[in-house]
Amino acid sequence: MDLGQAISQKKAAILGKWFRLIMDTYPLDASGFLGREKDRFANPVGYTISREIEVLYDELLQDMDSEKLAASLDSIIRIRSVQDYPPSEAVSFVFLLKKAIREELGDDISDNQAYADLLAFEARIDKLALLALDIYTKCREKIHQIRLNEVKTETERAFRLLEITRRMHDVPDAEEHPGDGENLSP
Amino acid sequence: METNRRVFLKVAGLATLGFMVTKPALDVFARGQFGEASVGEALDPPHEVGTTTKWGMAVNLTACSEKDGCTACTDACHDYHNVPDIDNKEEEIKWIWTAPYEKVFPEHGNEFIEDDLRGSEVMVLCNHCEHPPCIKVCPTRATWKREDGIVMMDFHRCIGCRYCMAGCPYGARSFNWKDPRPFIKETNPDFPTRTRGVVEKCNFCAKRLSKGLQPACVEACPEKALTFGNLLDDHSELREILATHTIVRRLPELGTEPNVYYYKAD
Amino acid sequence: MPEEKLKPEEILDISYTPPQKDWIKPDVKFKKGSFGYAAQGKHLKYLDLPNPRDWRPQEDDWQLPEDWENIIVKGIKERLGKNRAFQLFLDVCVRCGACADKCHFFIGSGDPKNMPVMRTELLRSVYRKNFTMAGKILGKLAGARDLSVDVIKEWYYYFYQCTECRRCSVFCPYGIDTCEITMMGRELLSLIGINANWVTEPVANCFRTGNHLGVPPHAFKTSIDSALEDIEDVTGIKVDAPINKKGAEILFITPSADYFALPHWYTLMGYLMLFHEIGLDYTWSAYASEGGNFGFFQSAEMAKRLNAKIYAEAKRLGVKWILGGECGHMWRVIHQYMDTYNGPADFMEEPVSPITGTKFENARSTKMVHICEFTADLIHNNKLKLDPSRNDKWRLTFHDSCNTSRGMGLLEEPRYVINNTCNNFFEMPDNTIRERTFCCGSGAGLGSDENMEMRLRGGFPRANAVRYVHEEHGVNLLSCICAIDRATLPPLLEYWVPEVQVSGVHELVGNALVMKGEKERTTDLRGEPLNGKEGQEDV
Amino acid sequence: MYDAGKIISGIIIFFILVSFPIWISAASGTIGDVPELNLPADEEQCVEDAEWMRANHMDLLIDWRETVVREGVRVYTASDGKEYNMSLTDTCLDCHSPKAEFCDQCHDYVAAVPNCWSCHVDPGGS
Amino acid sequence: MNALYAFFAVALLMLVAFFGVWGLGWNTLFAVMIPYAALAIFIIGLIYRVVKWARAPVPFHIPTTCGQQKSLPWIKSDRIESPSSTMGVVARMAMEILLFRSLFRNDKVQLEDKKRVTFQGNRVLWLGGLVFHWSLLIILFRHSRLFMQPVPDFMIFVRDIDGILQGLIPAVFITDIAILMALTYLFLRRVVFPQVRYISLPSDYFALFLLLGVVILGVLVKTAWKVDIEGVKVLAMGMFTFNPVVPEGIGPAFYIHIFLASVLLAYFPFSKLMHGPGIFLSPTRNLINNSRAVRHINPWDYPVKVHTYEEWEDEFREAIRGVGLPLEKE
Repeated sequence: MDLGQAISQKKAAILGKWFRLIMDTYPLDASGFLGREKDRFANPVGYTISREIEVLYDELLQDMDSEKLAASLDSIIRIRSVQDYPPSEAVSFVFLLKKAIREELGDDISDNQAYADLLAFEARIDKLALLALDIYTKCREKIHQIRLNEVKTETERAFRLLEITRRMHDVPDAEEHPGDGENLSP
Repeated sequence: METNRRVFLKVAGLATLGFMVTKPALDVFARGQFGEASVGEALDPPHEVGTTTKWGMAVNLTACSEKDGCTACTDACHDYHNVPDIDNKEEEIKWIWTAPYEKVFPEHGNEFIEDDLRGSEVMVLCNHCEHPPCIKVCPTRATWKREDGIVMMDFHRCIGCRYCMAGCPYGARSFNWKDPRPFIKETNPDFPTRTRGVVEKCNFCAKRLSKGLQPACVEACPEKALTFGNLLDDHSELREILATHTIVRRLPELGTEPNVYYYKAD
Repeated sequence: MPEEKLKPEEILDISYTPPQKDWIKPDVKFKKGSFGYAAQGKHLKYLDLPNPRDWRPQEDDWQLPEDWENIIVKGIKERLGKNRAFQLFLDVCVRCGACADKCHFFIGSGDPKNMPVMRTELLRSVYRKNFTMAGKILGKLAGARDLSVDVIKEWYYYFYQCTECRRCSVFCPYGIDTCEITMMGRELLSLIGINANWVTEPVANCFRTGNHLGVPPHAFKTSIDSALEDIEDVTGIKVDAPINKKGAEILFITPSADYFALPHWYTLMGYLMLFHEIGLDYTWSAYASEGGNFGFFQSAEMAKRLNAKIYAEAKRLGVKWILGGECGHMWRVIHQYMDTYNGPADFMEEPVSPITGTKFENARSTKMVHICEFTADLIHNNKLKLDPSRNDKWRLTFHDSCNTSRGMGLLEEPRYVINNTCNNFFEMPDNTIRERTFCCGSGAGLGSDENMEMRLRGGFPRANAVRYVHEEHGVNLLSCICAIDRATLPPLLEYWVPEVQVSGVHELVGNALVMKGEKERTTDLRGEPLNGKEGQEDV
Repeated sequence: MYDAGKIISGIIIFFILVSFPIWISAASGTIGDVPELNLPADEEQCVEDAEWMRANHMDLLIDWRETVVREGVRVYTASDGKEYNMSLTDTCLDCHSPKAEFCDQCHDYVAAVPNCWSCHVDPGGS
Repeated sequence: MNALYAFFAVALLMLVAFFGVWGLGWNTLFAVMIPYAALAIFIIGLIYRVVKWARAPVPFHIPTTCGQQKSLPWIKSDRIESPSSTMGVVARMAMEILLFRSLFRNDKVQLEDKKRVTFQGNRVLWLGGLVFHWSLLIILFRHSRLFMQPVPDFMIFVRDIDGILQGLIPAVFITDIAILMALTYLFLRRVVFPQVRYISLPSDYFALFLLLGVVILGVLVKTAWKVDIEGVKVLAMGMFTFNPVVPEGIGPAFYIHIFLASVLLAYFPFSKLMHGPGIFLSPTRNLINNSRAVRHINPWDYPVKVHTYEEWEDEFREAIRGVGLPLEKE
């Protein structure tokens, strides 16, 4: 049996393995919940990951449509980039697929041809990982931008307030009291 | 030797609890010089039971029909077994009863041959079939076939589902819709009554057989029309009758193979 | 963010199974993006709070007072005696875990200490050690632990990772409300000078100027006036907004963000237009210019101090009753606390709608009515002319705010208003709305920008449900009745579902309201063209 | 808000519930009564050791029932070698009739209601 | 680990009773004195704890509302989940206490994306909890026959219903099986589910093992190692008259059973088992959602420092005047 066939035939097993490996990157105590609870609203994290890795898997086997790949990667990485992960761990889930395949297909990778096929497939996974890094960076940039926006609106608001205040005379000193020109938005 | 049932109880009890208790420990808890292990030891080999026995009955249609309206066998049986007398077709209980010949043998359409029997009442009871349909449907195994051929009822186990009544093609089973005790004129303390929600029927007087007595109906018949005996005994009177007469059984086409036989006297 | 590139083998060289740690040993790292800055000394000083100083949570030395242990233990003891809920909730939890996966922070982060039961256990373990026999004797075996600086740090980290949303309390078989525990935890921390700046600074502002934003009276007036100008631009009608008017029938109180921030602003316009249209005899107050109450996120005492001005102002102005704007925790305080804090409000009258004559019997003691109750009553009595098609560009859903749904039970009124002012309304899935609604992830003083990652994490369950209705029904607007929601849901959705915007319910009312003598509207309150009216736009 | 009244009544209700057995027993005046068994005068030894029978007679009877009804075996050999007819009415009640003076004593006392008597007939009864 | 500590603790207790009775023959201690003491600790301890809770007031009115409030007459309010009357609260508490309403709420049955209906996991906890507690109650009911003379008919009725399977399997009660299954489930979920394992303390396991021990021994003395039930009742009734007679010839299993039960009773007031009485006092469940209609009094309320209007006006007088707003003092 050629490896491509094996990979598509054992899809369910490999995906299951991949999902469990990803869940293991969460604190041990949470993975039970994330992996078990199936409701997409009660457990959005587990649901999103299990749904999107299936799309990724299918694309890896077919034509690697980069838009579809990006969309699926985005759904997962968007979550992981706000969770407590350093960049390496946030995108490491892609590489876990290699581990899942090698563990599930152990016996099928017997001859040289199969091994060459495997390496070719893994090259695709590496591409995916690079894409993932791009997306991760974009997500982080987005977070910074949102933060900046928020600071900016606050500053704008503060300036507006200052402006109004300056128009008046005899207003209390801005330095000594709370509430003048340095507001935070509740 | 412990009885199977007791072993079962103990094992089941412990297994459900997930305990592995060794015998010595058990004995400490069981306490007493009197281990349960010794209860019921050295049982005698079973009396009267075994593959050498198969009970059957032959009914002499001619003799019986001569006394139409006679209820000796039914009375004897019902008195002995504390069968209540409920005067209501829907709720009545019967072990032995009578039915018109045409109803008992509906497939017999031979003119002339049976002319003498037409219109007469035939005594009927549980046929203790070779292949009883009633026992297959019982969910609690409350009714089963003994090795000696008797189709027995264990009233203790009966849960009143009445599947057996639906299964019996002869209508030999009755259901206690209400407490039977008020309807028993005189209670025979030798035999238990039944309680509401239990099915009952003829048991070939299993208790009397164990004492070496003939069934009550056989004993009571003034015409000696009933012959009871061991079908596996080549020399029994019963076998003799079967060998020398034309025999009919009820609804043979059903393949139940009744052990109650009917014949016409010579 | 570290920008260094990792080699593939380095990426692969990761231990995926974290060590199984016992929670009992405190262990907390203050990572950028997941905690709020500490309150500055000057604010503490202004509010007469203990141990004023400037300090940073990520530094080792938190500059606690000498006898801080005593203060905490005494603080716990005092609160045990003063609050049955606190004592009961510490005693009766059986750790069944029903609450565990109900917390949006746990769902979004997987951090086990974000399970409500664990959040409480952080405090409960200290309670055991100091107040129960088993804890004193058996120690760790009984789940007890010593008070240490690390425990305090853990408290700060996790008690400011709880939005006091009460979702766990809905599912707890004993009704244990982690909000109560978090409130006690924060009070205790405050005793030794540990406060979050995003709580304390607004509190100090509010104490001084009357509102969290620190808007002084003249700025307040200017702000309201510019809303009136905006309304004239849209409708051609000059609307009046009386401020500090004595003898008015009704005092209107709303959170300060409504008259200073976006998208709150459009909701403010909605209020003003509505009041004008029905000719309400009401007044704003520049002194009680805040409905929200960040004091509630610090301590009961602080909540009471800030809340006092509402009744004081109602009394001074001689109003008959008070009307309250759209806000979440403001209504928790008004509904469940205000009368207790600062009542009885016997100088006012039982609220009666001057337009419909409806008696608001449910507010007969507190004398304060929710704007949604008020508007729903108007609509029900056909007092408003509404054109829902003006909201046709919106396909909207409604986000129940935690406090109004679980601390008040205001569920149908806003829906009634929405259904009468909009044509395209879609509910989010059942287990994410009404009493089971998910928090925005930024309530209770967590909405600071430095805490952004934590907010995005905590708000994910909510955003996920929004994304669902966005994908299923093309929803493009999330409507809500909470000022914190309106402030923090836009960045949340910008990250998770950028296609969906946020509004207040009365913005929709303002859009749909057909006013007497208005010019033909070409834009909505946001100044964006109305559906199909693009061509006629001339300004 | 203490709700003292409600809590005190709650405690009282709890106390009444917990002590309910005492009141009901005291009210009936039978609190100290113990069963009195009418033991057969002419028989020294039950089928098995009396102490064992106290705890296990139900097992024995069920065992008899199964053996007789299902296996058709009617003779029981006791541990001392004596043989008995396995019959509730014939053997047990032979000594222990009427049941009211024996069986019912303890059964009523501990409210254990066997269903033997809904079918089996006590010859000494009524 | 935590489970092991608890297991050894319960095992130790069993050994103590076993050697106390079998080795040392201290039957009276285990059959009479310890139960007396345990009962006393239970009643006094429980009242002490409840009184301790009761001495702390409920300063604020904080029901968790799980449904529509009562506001406008034409809006249908949820009278139970957001109670507007005492009856509503009684109904809410009854549903909570008798049916575990909140646990049942857990999640709805839902149509998943793959169009199959899923029965959400945590209802199992509700079922396990409910089966356990109801079985325990019925078992206590059944035991009451040992403490009453005469035994009321409804107690016998409950027992008959519970024993309905006995027609087929003697000496087995439905609740015996049910409680064993429920306790096993409650234990297993603490071991199997990582997040529940994380939150579980030795005391959580201890309570479970103790209950399991009591139940298992209880089933054993009824099936495998039968005891003279009449003797037990004579003992129990004797305790009421302070004249207990320890029956002869009862095996250690019975003593272990009552010893563990005694430990459970004595442990009750000092443990999380107080959730039973506690639920009645829970302010998020037992208050009417009427806090805007009826004023709730905080008994320890005290005056606080506020920023008065006068102080405010003094501070901002010029600004107020500047925009033409009215002033109290010009």
